[in-house]
Amino acid sequence: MKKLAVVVTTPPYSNLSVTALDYVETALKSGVELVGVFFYQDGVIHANQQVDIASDEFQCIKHWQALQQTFKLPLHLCITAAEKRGLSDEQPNNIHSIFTVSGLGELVELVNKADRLVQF
Amino acid sequence: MKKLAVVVTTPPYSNLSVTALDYVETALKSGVELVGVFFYQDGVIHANQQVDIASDEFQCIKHWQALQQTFKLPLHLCITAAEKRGLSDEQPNNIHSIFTVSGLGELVELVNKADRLVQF
Amino acid sequence: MTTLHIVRQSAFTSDDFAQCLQVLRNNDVIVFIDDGCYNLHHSLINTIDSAAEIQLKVIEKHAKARAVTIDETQYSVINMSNLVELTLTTNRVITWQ
Amino acid sequence: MTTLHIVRQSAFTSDDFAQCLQVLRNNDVIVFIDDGCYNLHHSLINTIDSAAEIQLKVIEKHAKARAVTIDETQYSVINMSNLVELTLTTNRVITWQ
Amino acid sequence: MTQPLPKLTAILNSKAPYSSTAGKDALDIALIFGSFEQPTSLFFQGDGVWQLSQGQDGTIISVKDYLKTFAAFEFYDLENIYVCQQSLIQRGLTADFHIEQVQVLAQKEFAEKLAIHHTVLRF
Amino acid sequence: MTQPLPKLTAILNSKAPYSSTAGKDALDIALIFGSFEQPTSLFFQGDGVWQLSQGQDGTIISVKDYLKTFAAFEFYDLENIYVCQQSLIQRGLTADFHIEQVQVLAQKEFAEKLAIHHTVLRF
Repeated sequence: MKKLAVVVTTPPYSNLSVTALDYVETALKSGVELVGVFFYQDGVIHANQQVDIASDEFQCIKHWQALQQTFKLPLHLCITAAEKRGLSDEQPNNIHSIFTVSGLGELVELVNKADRLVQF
Repeated sequence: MKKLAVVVTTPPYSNLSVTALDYVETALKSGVELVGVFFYQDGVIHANQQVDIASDEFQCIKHWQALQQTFKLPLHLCITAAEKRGLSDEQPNNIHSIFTVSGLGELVELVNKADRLVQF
Repeated sequence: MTTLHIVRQSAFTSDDFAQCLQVLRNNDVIVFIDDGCYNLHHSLINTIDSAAEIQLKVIEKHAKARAVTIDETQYSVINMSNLVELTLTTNRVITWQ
Repeated sequence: MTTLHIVRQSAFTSDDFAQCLQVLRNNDVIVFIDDGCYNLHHSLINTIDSAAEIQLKVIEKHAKARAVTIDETQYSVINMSNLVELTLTTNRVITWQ
Repeated sequence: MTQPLPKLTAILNSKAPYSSTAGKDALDIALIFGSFEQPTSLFFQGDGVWQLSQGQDGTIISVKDYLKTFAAFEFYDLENIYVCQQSLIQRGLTADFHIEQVQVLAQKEFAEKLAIHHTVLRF
Repeated sequence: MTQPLPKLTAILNSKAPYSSTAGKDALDIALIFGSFEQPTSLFFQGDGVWQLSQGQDGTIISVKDYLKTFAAFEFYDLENIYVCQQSLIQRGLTADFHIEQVQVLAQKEFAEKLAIHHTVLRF
């Protein structure tokens, strides 16, 4: 069975990120192995714990959390991109706990582990 | 003398924001009255205290701080746009102290006070 | 050896789709998703060489949400599961966004 | 009653400059700044009616940083102070970005 | 000294809905300006004209559909709604909108209407 | 079972420098892939070709000039650098680049070269 890796570059307040989530969820539910999701560029804003999307709008992060827990899906956060956008893994740490703080070396790993990489 | 208002919609890690700053600084230094700067859309990321731009890159926020202090320049932060992007004026408050937390009503004020509004 | 091209932006606003067309090869697959759905009626579509046997597909709900009509003689209508399958059955993916 | 058009994006990538040209009126001023400097040699420039007496200006350092050459018979070279002045001497500003 | 006339504000919409926050950000400004009784006009050009298309349904793609709020324009005295005819034609669209009182203007009229406004914000 | 060949990665650059982080983000990936000895090629298309123009100087507009780092490509074994000829022609640019060993490819060759890569990241 082929393995997938996904890169997310769009922010949580864009519907483009809903599409990325939809793709990942559909892949997982149909039994495809996902070696990991790498959050880069504005995608890193997903990991900011203080992001407050109006309660009647789509809550991206809750859906990522459910996927992470149900499927043990690794969610990698590029820390360099994150720091530029106000996220920090030092005190006060504001990175959501479902994310693994990573560097671009992790993207090399994902590319090597996966048969296909899809960028969103 | 005519009065100016400025809207900033671009994030601190874009050179487009350096242009906005350059424009504001040039206006102030030539004696033009600036009634205020309104940070909207991705412009609000400027106000995130935890933004960490590499020390050898342009430090937008230090320059805004200098202008705010030297010229008593009001820097308004649209809180609705800010909350979507992980800023919060509740504890833990992560908004830089040089910004005034505002709503879109403030933009109405600026439009009325200013003879010209320039969007960046 | 085919490439899956995922087109996400309107060609009326940006030149991403035009760039996609520059690297298109025989038997490649194009899937229009998100704002890429606005391209279904763009004139650039007509520049695709019919001899190249390019497959043109669109995610139905993305077009429907935008009230973009789909000419099913020209485009095949797919869902997200089909896109996942296409990712695995083609040889590489390029996202134009 | 003139409008100052501040053009910040490349017309090769996006249609902002094309939209600007749609609303251009006689005696308006266009200033190319940031990635708008890439438009100095874009063919859309030639679609501007010379009878409309449009002023075309460019911020010198923005073009220079990008290694974009300026034909000074066609464009007047300005600095940021000039842009501030133009903001005050025209009647409104539209930023195309 | 006479009281200055209220300043006319134009909000120029250039982005399609959904993929960016631009349309919603522009709408929020329009409603605030309306509620402060500031005379405000809405312009739709380029891919911004998609915001007016009849038959859209963002809920299919999990968007809380801000376009429905356009129905409140009249309540907020936002009665000047202009769309660029050329942008419609380029996209093969007809004047079939999900709100009333949209005025389709040819390029020259669209430009002239925009130029009576004092402040222009573009999203 | 034989050891699989190392996967070829292509990084496709489509944005001009400075206004967005895209060029720098792509460069960071290229250098990391290079340092991990992953065979990686760089492609420049559309406004991405501006990244290669000779004579640019970001310091004039307060940019820390990441383009200078392109000189390190050879050190990182990033030796496959391709630029789309049609994109150059559209912009009136000649093959005058600030780094060596850039290969200008006609449209068909550019497409074919891209298609030998296993993974394509586009910025």
